[in-house]
Amino acid sequence: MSFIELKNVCKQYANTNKKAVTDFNLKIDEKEFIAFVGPSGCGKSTTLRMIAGFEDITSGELYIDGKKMNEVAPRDRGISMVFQNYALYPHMTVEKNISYGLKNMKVPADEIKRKVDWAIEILGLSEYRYRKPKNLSGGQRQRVALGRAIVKDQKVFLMDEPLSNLDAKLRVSMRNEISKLHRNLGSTTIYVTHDQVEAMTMADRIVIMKDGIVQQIGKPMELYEHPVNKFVAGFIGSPQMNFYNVKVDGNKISFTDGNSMVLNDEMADKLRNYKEVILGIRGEDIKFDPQNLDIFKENKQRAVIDNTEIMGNENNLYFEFGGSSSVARVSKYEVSDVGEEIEFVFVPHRMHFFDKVTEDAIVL
Amino acid sequence: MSFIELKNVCKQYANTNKKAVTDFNLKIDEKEFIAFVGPSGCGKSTTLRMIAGFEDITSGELYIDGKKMNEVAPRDRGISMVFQNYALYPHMTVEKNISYGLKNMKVPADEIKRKVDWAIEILGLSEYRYRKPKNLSGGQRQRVALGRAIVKDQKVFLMDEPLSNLDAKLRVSMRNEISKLHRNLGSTTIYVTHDQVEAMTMADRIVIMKDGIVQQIGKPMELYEHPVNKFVAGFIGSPQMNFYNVKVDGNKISFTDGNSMVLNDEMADKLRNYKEVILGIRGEDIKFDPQNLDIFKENKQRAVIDNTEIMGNENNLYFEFGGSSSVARVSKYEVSDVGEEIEFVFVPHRMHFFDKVTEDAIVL
Amino acid sequence: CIVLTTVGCQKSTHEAGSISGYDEGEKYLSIWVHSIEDTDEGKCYREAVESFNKAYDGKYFADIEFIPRNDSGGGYSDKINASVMSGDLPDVLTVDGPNIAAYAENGIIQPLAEISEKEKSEYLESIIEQGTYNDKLYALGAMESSVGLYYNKDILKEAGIDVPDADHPWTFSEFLKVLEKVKKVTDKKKGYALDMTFPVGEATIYYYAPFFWSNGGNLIDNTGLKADGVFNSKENVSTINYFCRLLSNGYMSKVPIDHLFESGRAAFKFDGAWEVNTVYTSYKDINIGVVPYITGDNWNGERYTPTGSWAFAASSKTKNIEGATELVKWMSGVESGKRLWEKSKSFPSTYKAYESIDVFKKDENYKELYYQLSKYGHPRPKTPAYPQVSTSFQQVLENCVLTGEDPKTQLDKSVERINAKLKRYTYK
Amino acid sequence: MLTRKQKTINWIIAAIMIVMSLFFLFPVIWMIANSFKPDAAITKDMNSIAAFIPPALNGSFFDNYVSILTNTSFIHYMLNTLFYAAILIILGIIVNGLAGYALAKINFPFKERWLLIIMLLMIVPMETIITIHFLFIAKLGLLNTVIGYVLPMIVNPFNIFLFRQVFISLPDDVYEAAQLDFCSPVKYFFTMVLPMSKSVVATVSVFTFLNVWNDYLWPSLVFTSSDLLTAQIGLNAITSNDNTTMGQTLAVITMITIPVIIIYSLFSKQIVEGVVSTGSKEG
Amino acid sequence: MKKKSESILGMAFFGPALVLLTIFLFIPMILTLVFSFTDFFALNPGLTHFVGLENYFQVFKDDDFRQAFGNTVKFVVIIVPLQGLGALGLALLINKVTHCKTYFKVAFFIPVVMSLAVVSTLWVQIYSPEGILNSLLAHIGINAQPFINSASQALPSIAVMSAWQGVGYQMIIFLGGLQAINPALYEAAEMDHASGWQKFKDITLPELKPLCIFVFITITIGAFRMLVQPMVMTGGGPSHSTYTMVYDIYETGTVNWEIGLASTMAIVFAFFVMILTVIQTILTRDKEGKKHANKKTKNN
Ligand SMILES: Nc1ncnc2c1ncn2[C@@H]1O[C@H](COP(=O)(O)OP(=O)(O)OP(=O)(O)O)[C@@H](O)[C@H]1O
Ligand SMILES: Nc1ncnc2c1ncn2[C@@H]1O[C@H](COP(=O)(O)OP(=O)(O)OP(=O)(O)O)[C@@H](O)[C@H]1O
Ligand SMILES: [Mg+2]
Ligand SMILES: [Mg+2]
Repeated sequence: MSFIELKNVCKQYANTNKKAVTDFNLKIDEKEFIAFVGPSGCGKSTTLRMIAGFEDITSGELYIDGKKMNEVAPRDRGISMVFQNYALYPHMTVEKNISYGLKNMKVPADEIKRKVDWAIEILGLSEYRYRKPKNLSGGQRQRVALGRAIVKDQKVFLMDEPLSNLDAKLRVSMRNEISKLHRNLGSTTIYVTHDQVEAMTMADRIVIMKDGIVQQIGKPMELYEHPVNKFVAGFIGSPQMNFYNVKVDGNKISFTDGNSMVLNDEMADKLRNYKEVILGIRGEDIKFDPQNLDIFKENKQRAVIDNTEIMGNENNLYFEFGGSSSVARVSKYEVSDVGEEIEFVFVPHRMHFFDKVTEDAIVL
Repeated sequence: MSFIELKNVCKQYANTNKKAVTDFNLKIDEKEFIAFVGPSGCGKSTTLRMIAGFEDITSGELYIDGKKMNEVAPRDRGISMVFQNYALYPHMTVEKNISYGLKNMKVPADEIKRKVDWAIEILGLSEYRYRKPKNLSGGQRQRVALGRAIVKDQKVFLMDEPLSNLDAKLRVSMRNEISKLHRNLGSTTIYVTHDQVEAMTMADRIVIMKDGIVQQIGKPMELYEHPVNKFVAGFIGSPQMNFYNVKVDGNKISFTDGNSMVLNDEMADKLRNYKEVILGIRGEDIKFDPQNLDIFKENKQRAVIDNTEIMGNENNLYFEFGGSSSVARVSKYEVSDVGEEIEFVFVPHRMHFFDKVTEDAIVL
Repeated sequence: CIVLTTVGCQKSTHEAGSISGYDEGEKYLSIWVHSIEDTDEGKCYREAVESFNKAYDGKYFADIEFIPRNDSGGGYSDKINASVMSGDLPDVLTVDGPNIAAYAENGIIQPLAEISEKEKSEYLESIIEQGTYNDKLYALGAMESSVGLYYNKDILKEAGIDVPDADHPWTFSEFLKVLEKVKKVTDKKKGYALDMTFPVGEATIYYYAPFFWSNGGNLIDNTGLKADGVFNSKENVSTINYFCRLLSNGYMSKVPIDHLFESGRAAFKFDGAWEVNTVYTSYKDINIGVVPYITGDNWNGERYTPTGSWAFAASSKTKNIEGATELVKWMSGVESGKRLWEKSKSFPSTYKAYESIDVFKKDENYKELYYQLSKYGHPRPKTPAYPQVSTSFQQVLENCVLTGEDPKTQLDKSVERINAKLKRYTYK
Repeated sequence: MLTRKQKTINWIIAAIMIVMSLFFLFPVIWMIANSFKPDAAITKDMNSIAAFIPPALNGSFFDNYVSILTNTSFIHYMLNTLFYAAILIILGIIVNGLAGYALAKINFPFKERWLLIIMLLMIVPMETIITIHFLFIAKLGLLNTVIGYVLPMIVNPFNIFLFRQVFISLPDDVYEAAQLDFCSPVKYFFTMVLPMSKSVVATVSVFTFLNVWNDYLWPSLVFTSSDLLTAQIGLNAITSNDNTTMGQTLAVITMITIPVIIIYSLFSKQIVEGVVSTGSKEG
Repeated sequence: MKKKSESILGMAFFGPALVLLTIFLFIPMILTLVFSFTDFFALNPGLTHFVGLENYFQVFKDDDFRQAFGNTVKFVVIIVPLQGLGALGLALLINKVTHCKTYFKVAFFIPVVMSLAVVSTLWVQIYSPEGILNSLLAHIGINAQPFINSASQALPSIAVMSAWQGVGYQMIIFLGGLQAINPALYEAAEMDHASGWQKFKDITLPELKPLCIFVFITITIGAFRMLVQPMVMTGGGPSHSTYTMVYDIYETGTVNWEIGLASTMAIVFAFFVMILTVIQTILTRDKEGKKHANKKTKNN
């Protein structure tokens, strides 16, 4: 049996005429690390807060460890939470912040000490034990917030964008720390973020949402390789997948700027019933190397580079093609200059097709 | 002659006993795009603000277009600036924000209209023309700030972390927009950021600073491939370069955990005079593929993976090696699981060595 | 017109022609009054000045300024104080009766020019008395005031009490007996025999000083500069004890109750002359009468009843004392008094005025009040330390009667305070 | 989460609050209700709930108001007061605002010390120095003029401090941006600083208005011409007249209070913001 | 170059206020100080002498002034907790209320905007022996109280009325403080099993602490300056029980014309209030300083 279960959970805020979350269904196993991801305002925080008990569930059911939780007070749900801005108690020292919950739970003093020592130890906060939050750096505060959550031995761990206030470097390293901590503690974790990189790198499974509706639930690579619709395809991966409106004509597809490509038979077959589709291809599946150009030579295309981004280990090339701005991701050895004309191919079995109207993926 | 020149520029704030910027020397050509990059507090903003005229120059000289500018008021330096928090006029509409400077310059009304229309057009703000800043999203505000700067036809364009308040997706697309804008307008641009990715992807040349002192000035790939010291090497590139303290012993180097590698003769020769050095290697230069393992088989190493990050197009593998936590960057096809033991090699000509004391690069 | 004044058309220069009615050849006289033009009183002054200008056309021109005064006496007097310092006093100003001594002593006002005995005799004696300091006449009032002892005719009838005539007031002891009888009636009405309070401010000394005077005491000696042995005399102690008995016998309420008399729950009340008018207009079902103010047991006919009001005086700054005196006389004269009565029901200050007003002949209550005023009116103490005497008086009564402090100690303490203020004058 | 228990608690709180608010409003209600009654009725109703209920609408309903409005120029005084308030609001915002801005954002000699002095000045009770103001104004020959009335009231340490507290949190970069947009400091103050600080401007304006509206002492010293008098002076003169009835007194008080309540209600949101922004930064 | 032009600009902006401050505050204050060493008498300024510290001795000897000081302190002692806690309580309640927030904010603030004189006049009626309050008390079986007519009750009665009048202002400040508290703190405390009381004690109070100091000091200064209420309601009585320092200054100067003595009192008074302000600055300074330091490093 699953450990946390949401059944048709809906949320409508008072004074609004739109549901913030619609028919949310999810089963989470014990010890799983689940990420909720989606653009701002899609209902991630709302869902998390319903699980925590800070928002009423308008309709639907929530079970944790087999018990229905809809009417249970937050404190009694057996969860702990890491807040977006940490919500540390500003006038308490690091130690007090961490021990506050245990004290309120009437845990014996020596037990508290043991636990706090342990948390401070594994989070590397010994030096800051008696400091107050305002004298800590962002990363340190983040760790105190984690400490406060882990000492309480709760079965469920909720985090609402815990890294969004950190700078890029620190975010990368905290990501790694949280992942390890999760593996060590083994608590079931739900992690909210709007940053797909965080979701991809940390989660066992990702729930991707849009406008309060779940779009797809799956393992990171599943979402990356097999997005169920254009939204997911565009949301996951950086730089964004390139999209083109194309007309299907037998086994040929033609772009709005007149270029065309030949499809293999299998594809042509699947697209038989469509007149127009959206073609999606990731930057790294646009190839410039002689080898690939040679393999897929019948579909060779040309374009002029209008911007390049040098990332060190790889480069992004921007160019206009098929009626829209496109980006290709190439290794650092394949340097091109702005203005240069290049030849490239799309790797056929890496192409994604989406219904023009519903934007759902057309499974090949 | 160079367009902007800073000669031994220093800045010491009143009531401080340390220089915020020390001996800054830089020549910038017309139309160049220069990025100042470095960790927080290293003096980037200070330098930019001295160029803009918002801070006095303690010593040294500043020339713009051949004229000494030390004593010239900001408005008369022929610059325009994009601020970190945009600094939009909150009570004015988008249009008013953009036209305000022109009005104060007494530009004829029809000219103003033409320019504002143009800016609004190319920045895609037509829809928001009559909105006030508080009703705009971050990216839209960013574009208004750009609009305000570009209409004024100034020769120099200064930007202080203009993208730091945007979310990841938006940052990527604004990066591209600013690059293109720069290419179209051709104004000399100085761009301050603490994000090395921004600097790398946008700039013609990068000035990398630390503690008020310029570390290296160069083209992005120059910095990436040939960092002059450990600081630059570690700062540029993501994930960070892996560093190891190693002992040099003839043509062998040994790691603190006992592992060792054999150097080729040329390297061994350069390192002859050192007993201990710091070895640096980027994640993508740690190879797992059979081909490479075969080529460099004499230096094959082993480690256990303790965390993985799935990025979609590639993966990061974390493991303990050589006495420190290491990360390798592998293609998405090379998946490994946590706990698995792997074999890998360091690509020899991609290794960097730094003096243990000065941390300067040892040029091979 | 506000805008005009904003732009600074200030009135500090007084050129002939700059003010309408001020013609070449006329002497300019400025006059300040303590009331704003909006009030009935203010309107009377305005009219009086206009008639003066008409009467003295070609000779004098009086220019009136209205200076607001607030309940607690601020405003007008602040303005006088400040003007003394800045040297901007007008030619003629109004002064509250008890302040005449202080103003005269400190040279703020000067004696009026010679006034004939005949002219003097037109005024009530209390007015001349009030305006005289150190044997010189400084001020003449346009109005006079009085406090009556009112009674509720119905209640007294019920209690079976007859009232005495104007020259035979009840003595303290007689009044106690009266009250005892009356109390039986008023108790039934959940009221008190006597509606009497010791309000903060000027009213207390104004209402109750007569008790002291008629009981053989005084508040300050005739020079106005000596309080010791006068203010704390044993007569005064006994008077205070009389007040204490009024309270301890339950004839009066310890705390002030609004409209006790007007709502028919008290038999007697001490109040200003305006009370008659108030009852006539707002409480028509109360049957009000006036008895003579009560006296000490050994009283033998001296003046003792409350009087005093605002008067006109010539400031020491005036260079034209003749003109100023003319203006003072005009402002306080018969016509002025009649006007004030008509508009604001203030008692006039001249015999002629009373004669020409019907109610003082017909209405028994007003008649009674006028008789009391003209025959027995006694101005308040004339001393430059008057403010201190007044506050001390109020405090002594309050402390002794309501809080039960020892009268002698309280009086002695007050003497010290008064002396401290008098030091300035006795010193030289 | 709203459990049933919490819902009942909310109801109880609401009930308490309504009772409390009546406690804060009853004098006003009493005042308004009785301003329509003759004195005898006021005395009669005093001890019953009728004291809070206006009389039935009949011919004499507005008698108190009619007699005030016909016998006095009270309306004129109210208009005068409004006019003075308007002048003082404008001048006060300029003078105190500029000073507050200088103390918040511009470096000039002894700035910190000035600030401290301003804070100390906030505690000086005006009553104690008003006579000296009068002397000055008299010496300047400005008695009985609007200028004379306005001059000592313009500068207000409390308002300077209020402005400074709000301006200090204005972003510096907007000023820098404006500089690059060729905007002079003075222009910046009027076209940027004030519009960006609407709530404090509103707060200061309303407080200035209240000051002017409720002030008695100063106008009573400066003004003698009836044309210039203020509403409080009118109120005082009318109510201290022995012949004025209680009902008329209440009618005048009502007339003088209603504008204040209206103005406050209109700007209450900004005032709350303004007061909060100064208060919370002090600590 | 920047420094100098900035100084000029600063003085230009500060100048108008400075000129007016000098004329209408500094000079009067200095004059007050000078007068305090003289026997300046309003009715006869010509006869003014320098009397050294005599006025000061007299003031400290003066029973009235001592009583006024004692009364003022009593006012402060009653009002500060009453008004401060009242404001906090009201703010907490308003914060809890779900509907009609604006109504309550306006209702509680209305006494603040009314003129003190008007409010005092109204309350004289309320407190009168047969007034509204006593008839209310009668309904719940309490005997009529004398309130402002008794030496023992007058001062507390006026204090209550003053607290009633002013509480709205501090309430607004507290309300602002409450709304500035990060709601996530309460959620975090909920997760930490804190009870309602613990949340109040461990989050609300500490978060409001800097505000509390500010609020309590403003109330104290206001209470020290109390004049209009006793003047209108009791005239300082009964038996001087509501006579305040400022009242004494007023009477001495305006009614008794003793400007010299009144100036001395004013100086003594200002001194007391100043001490309070200094205490306030000390109590709040270190926080202010730190906050600023934080800001600076952040902004740059
Ligand atoms: N208290 C509220 N009352 C009414 N609507 C709300 C409330 N809180 C959130 N919403 C609305 O509900 C929707 C979902 O909000 P939610 O905060 O869950 O988004 P989110 O996915 O967490 O976004 P973000 O990444 O910006 O935090 C939004 O449209 C938001 O405007
Ligand atoms: N006004 C100031 N007074 C004193 N010191 C200052 C001031 N502004 C900046 N500094 C100091 O000067 C140094 C450089 O600051 P600067 O703002 O230039 O850094 P930065 O590189 O822009 O950093 P960031 O990325 O955080 O913006 C820092 O140590 C900072 O503390
Ligand atoms: Mg959220
Ligand atoms: Mg910076």
